[in-house]
Order: sequence, then structure tokens, then C-alpha cells
Amino acid sequence: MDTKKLSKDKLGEFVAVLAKQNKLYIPQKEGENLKFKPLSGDQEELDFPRITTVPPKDVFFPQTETLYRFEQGGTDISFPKEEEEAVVLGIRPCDARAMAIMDSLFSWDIDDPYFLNKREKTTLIGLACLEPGVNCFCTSVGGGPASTEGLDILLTDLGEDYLLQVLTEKGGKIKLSVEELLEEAAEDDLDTAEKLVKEATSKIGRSINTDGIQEKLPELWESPLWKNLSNSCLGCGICTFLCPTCHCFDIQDEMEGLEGRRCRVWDSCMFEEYTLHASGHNPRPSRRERLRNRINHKYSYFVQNFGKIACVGCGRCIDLCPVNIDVLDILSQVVKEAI
Amino acid sequence: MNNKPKIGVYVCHCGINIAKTVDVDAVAEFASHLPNVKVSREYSYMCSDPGQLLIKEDIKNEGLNRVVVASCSPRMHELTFRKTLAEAELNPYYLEMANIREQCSWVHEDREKATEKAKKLVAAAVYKARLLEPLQENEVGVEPATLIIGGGIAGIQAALDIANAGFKVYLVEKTPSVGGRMSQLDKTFPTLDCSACILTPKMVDVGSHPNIELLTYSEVEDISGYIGNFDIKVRKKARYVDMDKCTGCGICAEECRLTGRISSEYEVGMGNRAAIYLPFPQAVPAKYTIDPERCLFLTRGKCGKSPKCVDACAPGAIDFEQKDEIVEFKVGAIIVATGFDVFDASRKPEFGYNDYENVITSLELERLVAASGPTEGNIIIGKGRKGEKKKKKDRETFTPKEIAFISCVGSRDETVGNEYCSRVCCMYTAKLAHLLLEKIPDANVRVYYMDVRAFGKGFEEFYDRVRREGVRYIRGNPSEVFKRGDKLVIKAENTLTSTPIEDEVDLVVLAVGLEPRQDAREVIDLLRLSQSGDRFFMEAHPKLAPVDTATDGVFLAGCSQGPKDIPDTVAQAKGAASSALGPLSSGKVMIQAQIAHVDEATCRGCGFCVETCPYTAIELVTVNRVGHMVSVAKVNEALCKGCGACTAACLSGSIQQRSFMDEQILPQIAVLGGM
Amino acid sequence: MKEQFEPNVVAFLCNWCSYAGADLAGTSRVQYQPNVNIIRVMCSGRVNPLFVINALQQGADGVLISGCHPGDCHYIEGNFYARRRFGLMKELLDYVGVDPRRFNMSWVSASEGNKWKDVVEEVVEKAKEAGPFEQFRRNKINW
Amino acid sequence: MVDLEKLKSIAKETVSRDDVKYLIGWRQGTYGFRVSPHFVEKPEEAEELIFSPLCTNNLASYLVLPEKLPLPRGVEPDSRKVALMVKGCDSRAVVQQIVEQGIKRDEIIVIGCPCEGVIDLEKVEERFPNQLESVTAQWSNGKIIFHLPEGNEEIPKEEVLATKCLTCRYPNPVLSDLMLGDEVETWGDEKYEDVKELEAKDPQERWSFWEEAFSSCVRCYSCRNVCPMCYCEDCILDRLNPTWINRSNNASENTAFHLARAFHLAGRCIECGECERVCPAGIPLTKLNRKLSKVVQENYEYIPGIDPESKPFQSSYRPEDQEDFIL
Repeated sequence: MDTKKLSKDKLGEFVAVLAKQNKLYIPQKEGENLKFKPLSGDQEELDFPRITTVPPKDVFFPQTETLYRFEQGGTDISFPKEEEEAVVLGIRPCDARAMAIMDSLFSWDIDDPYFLNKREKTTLIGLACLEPGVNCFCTSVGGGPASTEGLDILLTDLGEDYLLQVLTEKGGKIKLSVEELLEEAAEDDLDTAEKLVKEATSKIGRSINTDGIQEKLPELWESPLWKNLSNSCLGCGICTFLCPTCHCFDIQDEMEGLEGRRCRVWDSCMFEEYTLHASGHNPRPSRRERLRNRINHKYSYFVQNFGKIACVGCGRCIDLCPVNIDVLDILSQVVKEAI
Repeated sequence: MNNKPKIGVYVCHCGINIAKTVDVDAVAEFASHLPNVKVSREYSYMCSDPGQLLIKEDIKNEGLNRVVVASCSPRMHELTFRKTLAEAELNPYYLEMANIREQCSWVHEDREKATEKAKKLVAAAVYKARLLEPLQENEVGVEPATLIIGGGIAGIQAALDIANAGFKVYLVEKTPSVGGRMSQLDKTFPTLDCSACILTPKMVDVGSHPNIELLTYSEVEDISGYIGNFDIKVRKKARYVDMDKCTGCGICAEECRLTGRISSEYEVGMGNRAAIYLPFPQAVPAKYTIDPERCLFLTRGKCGKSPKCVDACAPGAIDFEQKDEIVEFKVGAIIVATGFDVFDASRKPEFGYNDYENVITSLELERLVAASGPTEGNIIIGKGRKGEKKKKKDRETFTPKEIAFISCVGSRDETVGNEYCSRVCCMYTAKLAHLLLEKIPDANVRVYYMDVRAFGKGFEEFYDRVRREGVRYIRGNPSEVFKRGDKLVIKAENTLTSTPIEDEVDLVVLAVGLEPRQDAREVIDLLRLSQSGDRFFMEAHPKLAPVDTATDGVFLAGCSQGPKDIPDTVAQAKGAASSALGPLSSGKVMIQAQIAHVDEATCRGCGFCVETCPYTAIELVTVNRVGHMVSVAKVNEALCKGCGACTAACLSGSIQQRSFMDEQILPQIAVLGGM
Repeated sequence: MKEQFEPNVVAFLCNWCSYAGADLAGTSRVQYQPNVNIIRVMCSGRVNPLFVINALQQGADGVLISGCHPGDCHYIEGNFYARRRFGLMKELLDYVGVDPRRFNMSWVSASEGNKWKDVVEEVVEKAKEAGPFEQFRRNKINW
Repeated sequence: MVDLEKLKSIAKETVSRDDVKYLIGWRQGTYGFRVSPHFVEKPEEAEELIFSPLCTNNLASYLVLPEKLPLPRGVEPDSRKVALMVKGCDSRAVVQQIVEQGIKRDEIIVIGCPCEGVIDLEKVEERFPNQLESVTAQWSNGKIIFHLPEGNEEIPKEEVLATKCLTCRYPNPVLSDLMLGDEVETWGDEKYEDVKELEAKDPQERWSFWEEAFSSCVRCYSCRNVCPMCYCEDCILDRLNPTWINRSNNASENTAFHLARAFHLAGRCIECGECERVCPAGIPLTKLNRKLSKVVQENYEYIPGIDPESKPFQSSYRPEDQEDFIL
């Protein structure tokens, strides 16, 4: 493994070089909201938050994506322009793991060109989590503060410097482009990083034992648990839209006079219309079924289909739920629930 | 049925009216590329027979199912082209028009810009046409009867006209007799006919007409339904006299212990009656009524040993057990003729009406000059009417010599909230002045006035005559009336000569104005009528629908709609009668097609539309929605007039006005905004 | 160049007063600018306030609502509801920074052909001053 | 001081009634300062009820949120009453729901909770970060005492209260069947300072302010779903036929969405601030709604959610309504 060191003094230059050669996504504020956005112009101060409100999934799977354009009455369609080479800087390991999870979905039976093209052309430079948040539970779902899955490069904050670990070929290419800004890493630095990550791991206060949950969930299908848990659910899209692994979308044709486009937009299984049939019938008619589905999908169906839990333990759904529906609480009730 | 839109676009040249500034060919060419357009043509005069034929043939040959005509205003020819479609067996509401004449070619000169605008307007029409729906004009039957509320001259006249046309009339009058205000008048201006002489025959006609059911001493309790089908509930108050038995002989009233002790409403306090009474000698029906608030037996349960009226009534018509009775019936039309109140002169305290017995109102004077009145037509003042209470023996009476009228009392006066002119006071003042001079030839009569409005037929001539007879007109609005010795002093300023006046007189007559009735509110609530700024009932249109109201099938007549004199009242009553006869004689009414309808599946039952609807055409009803009883809006199609206010009030778009639905307007916005 | 800008104003006119007034302007051959495009509705009370937002979003540089003078409404009170609704809408648009010159409401009676012309001139002039409204336009954003 | 024992006994008694479906209150949440709505169906579940400065949620939303699922033929709908705990602001939502016939007065039992103001979670979590263990809180003489694991912290109310509470005019429920404790003294005076501040800026600045805010919207619809006044069967903004708002997320659609929503709430918003509280993007939505509240109050002298007998604002008018803006 290629391991280097980047002095924090040179972070600005590092960013400048990356931005010059690629479309560079870094966490930025939009209103009060934090999300990954392409760097445009000068970024006064680089600040890597513990976590962005909107997960970086929207770099690859934008909330709104034009699939093609058309004219009413015509037969021609035109596609959006080719993707550029891009770098996502400052992505947290949990969010990077989420991308690996989404890869399985978007290359499942059919390859999704829109998603995969962007994935292919984008390098993920992650930042190890040394200050986990109150609702972090990545370690319970196969991740960790310095998990490398899905990442091309991992940075670890050593105080004065970042330890830079190249993880993939793509990462190597990026490393080459910034080679002159990097220093060699010492054995000590590796040890320090390991120590910091260990400390961070120990700070993670919340956990759940997911063993057997996949099998147990379907057995609890008719449990009163779901009704009780969903009583307070508002049916909003916070937990899904802001989940780094949620990937459901809707296809819409949007018209403007004679011009139109077909686009895909995020959809949420927590919305009533998500499963609403044209007949008016809704197989998931209430919040109970929708909440049950969300949990089952993440911890059972996805595992069944792809062999992994569709949750990376980022804690966003817990942080942001306005009514304190807490996925760890749900899972622990599931574990406890007698069948 | 395959209802995929196939649109025909027809661009009219209108000779050169459109073609001069709009490139008609270019517009037609442009329209041919619009979505769902099957044919697009231009023609010199679309409204001409060949023009219409063009459309009809295309509908037949090309299978068109939507038509867009780009020509003049739809206000001009929408009905024409709807008929064209109907003749080609296409639903007439599959028509949409683009107004490229009044709102384009006629108002723009720049040919290029006008053509561009015309294209946009046509495109908007095409986009709307794609989403048009076929609509049905439904008809409902009409109950061949009319309710008339109010038995004054307006109600009487309307009742007679409708009854003579062969339709049933229910004439409801609150008091024991028809006749109304007109029956209280002595003579009528400017012709000086005797009021009773011309009114009484009509009253008798109403009382005996086979088509008229007279419901006197009755009040309308409830009205529901809509044009053609109103359900009416009337309360017939207990008279305590059996109408069938009473012969109207009047012995009961003579015998009544309270004879001459109850102030008579008819005589406006100038005369008295008994507890059992006939309001006035010519009353119709000529049946007696017991005043339940005054009758000793009814109020105290005891009247001497036995009620004298009972003893006196040979046919045994007195029935103290009588109860109010509710009568229910259906009518197709309603005429509101509830009349007016005279202004209460005590609301102008500066004129001393409450304080001095020789300050009287014009209506009181009307009773004094009437030969049938309490003084048998003699002008005798001071019978101890009010104010200075005197014992009977001390009452002095006198015939006034110096007499002043004060006009516009309660009219044209913002301090009492009446900005309007009452229209009759100038002329009745002239009439009363004339009558006074007839009765007291040596009297000095003057009139304090702001303006004299003598606008009607023969009015100015009459006003001239009265002045020539010696009535003085002094321009000035008196500020005060007070007593000095035996005389009343009027303080005023002659505004023509700018001189202050203190005028000593024996009698002051206040020419009181006309006001909406105190109980108008009840009628408004019954019929959901509107009031205009002057608080009288509001007509549907001040010029073109002066007898109609906002509610179809409900008409106005007489002073309930605003002050007017007898001929105007009669004219309006006849107008209302003929308006009511329209639906009655055709036997059916058409119901608007472009009305509101509710999507019950999404309606939340909030009632915003119900509150908004100006016609009470929407109500909330309970329906079963997958097992749950929920409240949803329901449109009464006969009441809806298609204004669409409900549609804009609905938050969820669940109530939509047909032909002007959100989904039809939004594409128009997209075209006009985005093109 | 600013003077080249031809604004596009979408107008909602009630059938009985304002639309008739606009017709009268035509019958009287009154000349005015062609920038106002009329959508006919039966009553100003029918105009859903969201139409205004939608029109601006669909590319209108200005919106006009016109109805009968108070007391003259063919449907008794529709214009009173309109007045309240659009009084609110005007405040809302102004508050979020939509140039107040873009939204106008007028009372034009069936006899006021000349007033209609004046209203058009004023509304178009104001929309010109406010300039093109691209910020809110649906197809200019992320399209 | 809130008498929790009284609350629990009221709750137990209430849910024991045959004609009561459940009682909606608050309970301590799963961690830190979080609180969760609590649906009490059985008396023993009442033990968890709390009422404290942490009880931010407006529970009136839950009166209109439950789905009316299709019932098999012959099955009667559950028509039992719902009991609900309300703060002053929440009670206005109930009143407004009654005005709009969203609920009927006899379908609910309202337990009024005089309130001295609830916390702004963000302010509190910033002050005490990473608080995993549950923390309870109570009012005490103008202060809020937080019972942290390491000991109590007393903080002056103004420092941690939600912004809406600082100007609260209705701390006592305007409608209730029974009251939990005595009425508290009213402290607030609504001058709409925040709105005035924004009004004073020039239009360009205002547009930029809102454009940035609306651009950050993720269209999760939590603002709408949490709103006790947003309960159409089928939201017009969700509709595709006709389409008022496209599903795509961009400044134009988002702005249209928020303007439409604000407009639909004009004369109905009872300023509970839930929309802003739940917004994950931190959009200052109350600033938007409160503008219209200000207009409705100042120009039309109407305050929604006070009088259950009042007419809906946008379905009424006064002949003298302002019209100086009309040409």
C-alpha cells in the first residue's frame, strides 16, 4: 500500500491542483444545509464537517437527473453531456461504504449507465472519522472510523499533517497528480494513525448486534411492534432522502411548453404515493407498512439479495428524525421481540 | 370510445378586421404543427354560413372532436359556434375560442407582433382544447306556483298578475290584512286620487282570486331549494278567531273591555282600537284578530267573568284554543315585496318629535287629513298623543294656522346613516301642503327643504301648482325646533339669502324618509339576499337586472329594493311578476353546464367552498369512504352559477369548475407564459 | 440592451367586466402594447392564487389579475375574495424579493376600454422596468 | 412545576374509558434531550408520560395524520375519542382544525398544559454535545434545569428556548377539557421583529436570502407532514395531473413549493414552528409563514386558531378590506 503524508499547510494547494484537473466535490454550505457540491471559485476556508446533512450519494445519484430530452410530437431525443473526471474530497468512510453498497444495486441485473459512469470517473478521497458523533454505529454494521471500503484514498488527520493512504488504482492516479505536494510517511505516522482510529472506535457509544436480524425480521411481519413504532412517524422523507444508501427513484416527464425531459428524481418508500397503484389500491397503505418495509429492506431484503446490510451506521436518520424514531431502538426491539 | 383529441383550428380573417394586422395564413400554418391538431384552416368569415359549414364538414369528414375558432371575442360568437358544433353532433363544449380581433388585431398595429400574439393565443386555445370535456346542460321542472312575501301594493300587484296568468300564488302577509303602507295614505301625488279608492278593489281581488291563497297574519319560517323547486314553510299565527265563522260585524270590538285603549298601528298612534280588531275598515280579509299581547284573557287568563267578545259573537267565532299552524308548500319562484319602515323621527332629537305634541310625522299627518282617519279629516292637534302627559279633561285641541314642513328627515343624512334620497318625500310634502290648504284655507304653510326633486311624470307641474297656491318653500335645513310660549320655533338658515331664521309655528310636520325594514335581516337569512350600501335588498344588476336577485328564481318588487313611489312600485311588481312567469310558463329551467363539481375521493370536507359560495350552492354531506363516514362537499347543480370562487378556495383542487378547471388553465399559462 | 426587452405578461380577466372592457377597447380601436396575454375566467374569484406563482415560474415577467369594481361583481362577491387572496399574494411575493412591479391587480369595468389600455400600458411599463424574470423560470434552471 | 403524578392519573383514568382510543402525550426519547410522541393505549403506558421543556412536538398533527384504511364490509370504524396533550400553541392548531372541520370538538379530549416555553434542541445540543444518556428537564423560576448525568445545570430560559417561545402570546391553551396545573403568566409580545428585519432589506437581498434557503431544500416534505394544518387527502403539490410543482429538485420548483405552501397556510398558520424545527436543511420557514401571519393580523385583524366559531380567513372578506394595491 502506498502511504504518503500531506502537510496541512499544503492542503490549499492540494485542493487547487485537484480542482484544476477534476470537478472537485467538497462539503459546502447551502443555506443552513451541508452537502457535497462542486468547488466553484474560491473556497475561503476548508472545513470538513463530521458529516454532511445530505450524504454524498447525490454526486452519483443526484436528486434530479435528466435522462434525456425530447420535443413534443418529435421522435428525436438527446442525452446529457458526458461526465467529467471528478474527485470527492472529505467523504467519510461510512458514506464511502454506502457507495460500495449502491454499486451492487446499480449493477445488479442491468447496469445503470448514469450511476456507473459517474462512479467510474470519480475518485473518492476519504477522511477517517476521529470524532464520531453521538449516533454513529458504523462498527455495528461492518464499518469503522477508518474503513476503506469504497474509498480510493484515505486521509487521516494527524494534527499537523494528513496521512494519505492510496487504496486503489484510481487513487494512485490522483496521487501522481499531486505527487510533489506529498511527503513520505514514517512508520510512526502509521502507528499514530492506528492509535487515533482505535481511540475513535472506542468513542463510538451506540451499537447493535445485527446477528440473526435478517432472518428474524420477516418473522415479525405481523408484530404489533410496527404499529407502535409508526404511530409517531410523520411519513416524511428525511430518513430515506438523507440516508447514504437509500436509492429509490421515480421517473418523471417534465414539460415546458413543447420541450420536455425525462428525468429521475429521488423517491421515498416512506411516501404514500410510492406504492400507490393507478387503481387507487395501495399495498402499503399506512405508515406501519412503510416503516416496516424500510427496516426490512435495509436489514433483511438487501442482505438476502446482495449479502450486505444496506446501512452504514452514519446515524443521520436518528439525528434528523423529528419525532425520535431511532433505528437502533427499533432494531433492539426487534432483537428482544419474542416471536 | 377513442377520445384522443383531434383538433380543428379555424382562423378567421373577419374580412380585413383581423387580416389587416394579423398574418392569418401564418397563424393557421403555425397552428397546424401544434399537438393534436388535425386540420388548420383560415377563412374570410368563420361566423358566416359557409364558414360554419366548413367546421361541420371537417367534424364529419375528418372526425374532429375539438374545435378552436380564432376570431372575435367569445362574448360575441361563442354561442354561434357552440351551435355549429351541436349541429354537427359534437358536444358544444368542445369549443374553445381565441380572441384575435378585439384583443389583438384591433388593438395592435405592428403586424409582426400582432401575428406573434395571435399565434400564442391560438396555441393557448389548442392546449386548453385538448383537455376540454363534454358538458351537459340539464333542465329541471318548475313547480307552477309563486310565493310572494309582503301584501302591500307591490305584493298585491305581482300576485294579481301571476294569478291572472293562471298560476297559483301564495301571498304571505305579516299583519292581519293586506294593503300595506298604501292603505294608510289619504291621497296620492301628483294626481290626488284617493288611495283607498284605487287600492281597495285590488285588495278585494286578491282576497277572492281563485288562484291566490292569502296567508295573512303569517310569516315565512323556512325556504330551501332552488329555482323551480323551492320548499316553503309558513307559520300562520293564531288569530284566536275562526276565519270561517267570523262575519266581520265588529260587535266584539265594540264590546271588548279595552276598546279605544290600545294604540292602533294603522293609525300610527293617532287613533285607538280594541284588543280584538280589524286593522282598518277595508281590511282584507275582513276578519277580526285578537292581539295576543294585549287581550286580557290571553295575557292574564281572565277577562271579567267571561270574555265579552265571546259573549258578543253570535256565530261563536272566538277560539282561544287556536294554535299557530305551519303550512308547507312548494313553489317555483319567489317575489320579495316586504316594503319599508318609515324613519323613526325620534332619531333626530333636535326636531323635538318626542317632546312636543305638535311635532308630527308626515305619516301621522296623512292619517289626520284622511276622511276615514281618527279626526275624520279635521286637522286637530293636541289630543294628548305623547310627551306632555295630561289628563283627559285638560287636553286642549286646536287647529294650527302656522304650519311648517321639514323635508329630508332621515334622508340624505349621513348622521343617521342614510345617504340616499327617499324619492317620495318632496312630492308627498307638496301633496300634504296642498291638502292642508284645502282643509285650513287661512293657514300659512311653508316647507323647509334642501332640494326639491320633482322628477316624475306630472311632479314638476304639481310642485308649481302648490307654490302658486301659496305654499312657501324656504331653502334651508332647520337646525332645531324648540318651544317658546305656545309656539314652536324653527331655527334655520335661509341658504339662498344667507339669513338666519327663527320661525314661530303651530305645527311642525317632519317629512320622514323611507328605511329598510327592521326585520329585513330575517328575510336576508331566509333567502341569502345581499344588501346594497343603503341596506335595501340588492338587485342582481342595477341597470339590467333590477328585479332579479343573485338567486335564480327570487325577484324583488317595491320598496324592499329601495325607496320608490306607487307607480314605480307597481311597475317593478309587474316586472317581477313577468320575470317569475318566465320559468313558470315554460315549465322548466336550464341549468348551467359550466358549474362546479367535487372529487369526493380527495375532498377533505373543510367547508372552505361552502363558506365561499355566493349562492349557497354547496353543502357538506356525509359519504362512506371505504367504510369511514366522511364529510365531503356537494354541489347543488341548480344553484351553482359557475363563478368558480369555490375552485380557487379549495386547497386540494378537489372542487373544479367545469370548462375552467385547473388542468385546463395551467396549460394556457404554460403557453402564454413560456412561448 | 434593456430597451429591447419585451416583457411577457399573463393576465387573468373576469368575463363580465374586465374581459368585456378589453373587448370594448378593441371595438373602440384603442391601441396598446401587445405584451399582455389574456386568459379568460368567469370571475376574478376563480383565479387560484397559485396561478400567479405558476405563471412566473412558466416564464411570465409579470402577472395581472383584473376583475369588476367592488360591488359590481357578476357573482356578487367573487372579486372580494380575489381582493383578499391577492392582497396576501402580493405581500408574499414582495417579501421573497419578487419585484412588486411584476404583480398587479386592477378593477376594470365593461365600460372602461380606456382604463384597460391604461392598465396594460402601466403593467407593461412596470414589467419592463423590472426586467426579465429568469431567476424563477422553470426551464432556465438546471434544465 | 409540573405535577407528573397528576398527569399520569389523569391519563390512566382517561385511557381506561371505553370511549377513548388513546391518549397522545410525550415521553423521554431514546437518547440525550430527545423526546418522542407517546401513544398511551393502556393505563400502564401512562407511566412514561412527561411534560417538560423538552416537549417540543405539536401533537395536534396526530389528530389528522392517521390513515383511514379501507374497512371490510360490516366492520365499523373506530369512533372512540382521542385524548391529546396540548401546549398553548398546540391548542391553537386544534382550534383551527375545528374551524376547518378537520376534527370535531366531540371527537377529542384536550388536556391543556400551560407551558413556560420549550427548548430549541439545536441550542441545547450545542451546549451539551454528544449527550447519549437521556436527560430530563424542568422549568424553575424563569430557568430551565437540565438533569445531566454529571449533575444539574440551570440555564436562564431565554438562552435555550425555541425562538417562537420568546414572543409567545398564548402559553396557556386556548381550548381544553381539563388543565394540567395552573395557568402561567403570559410574557410574550408579538411584534414580528424577525419579519420586519427582513422586510427592511432590499428586494434583491430578500430574493437571494430565500433563493439560497429554498435551494437547500431536499423536498422531504417533513415541513408539510408535520404541519397540523396540512392534512389534505391529496396534497395539490403532490399531484401530477395537473402538475403544479414538478418533482425535480431545483430552486424554481422548491421556491414554488414553499410559496404555495406558505400561501395555503395564510390565515391558518398558528405559528407552532414545527415546520422549521423538523427541516433537516434548516430553512427558516417560520420567517416565511410569519410574514403572512403578520399581514393577516395587521391588515385584516384576523388571528387564526383562537376562536372555534370563526370563519376561515380566505373564505371570508370584509367590504373594507384593503385595496390600495389595486390599479
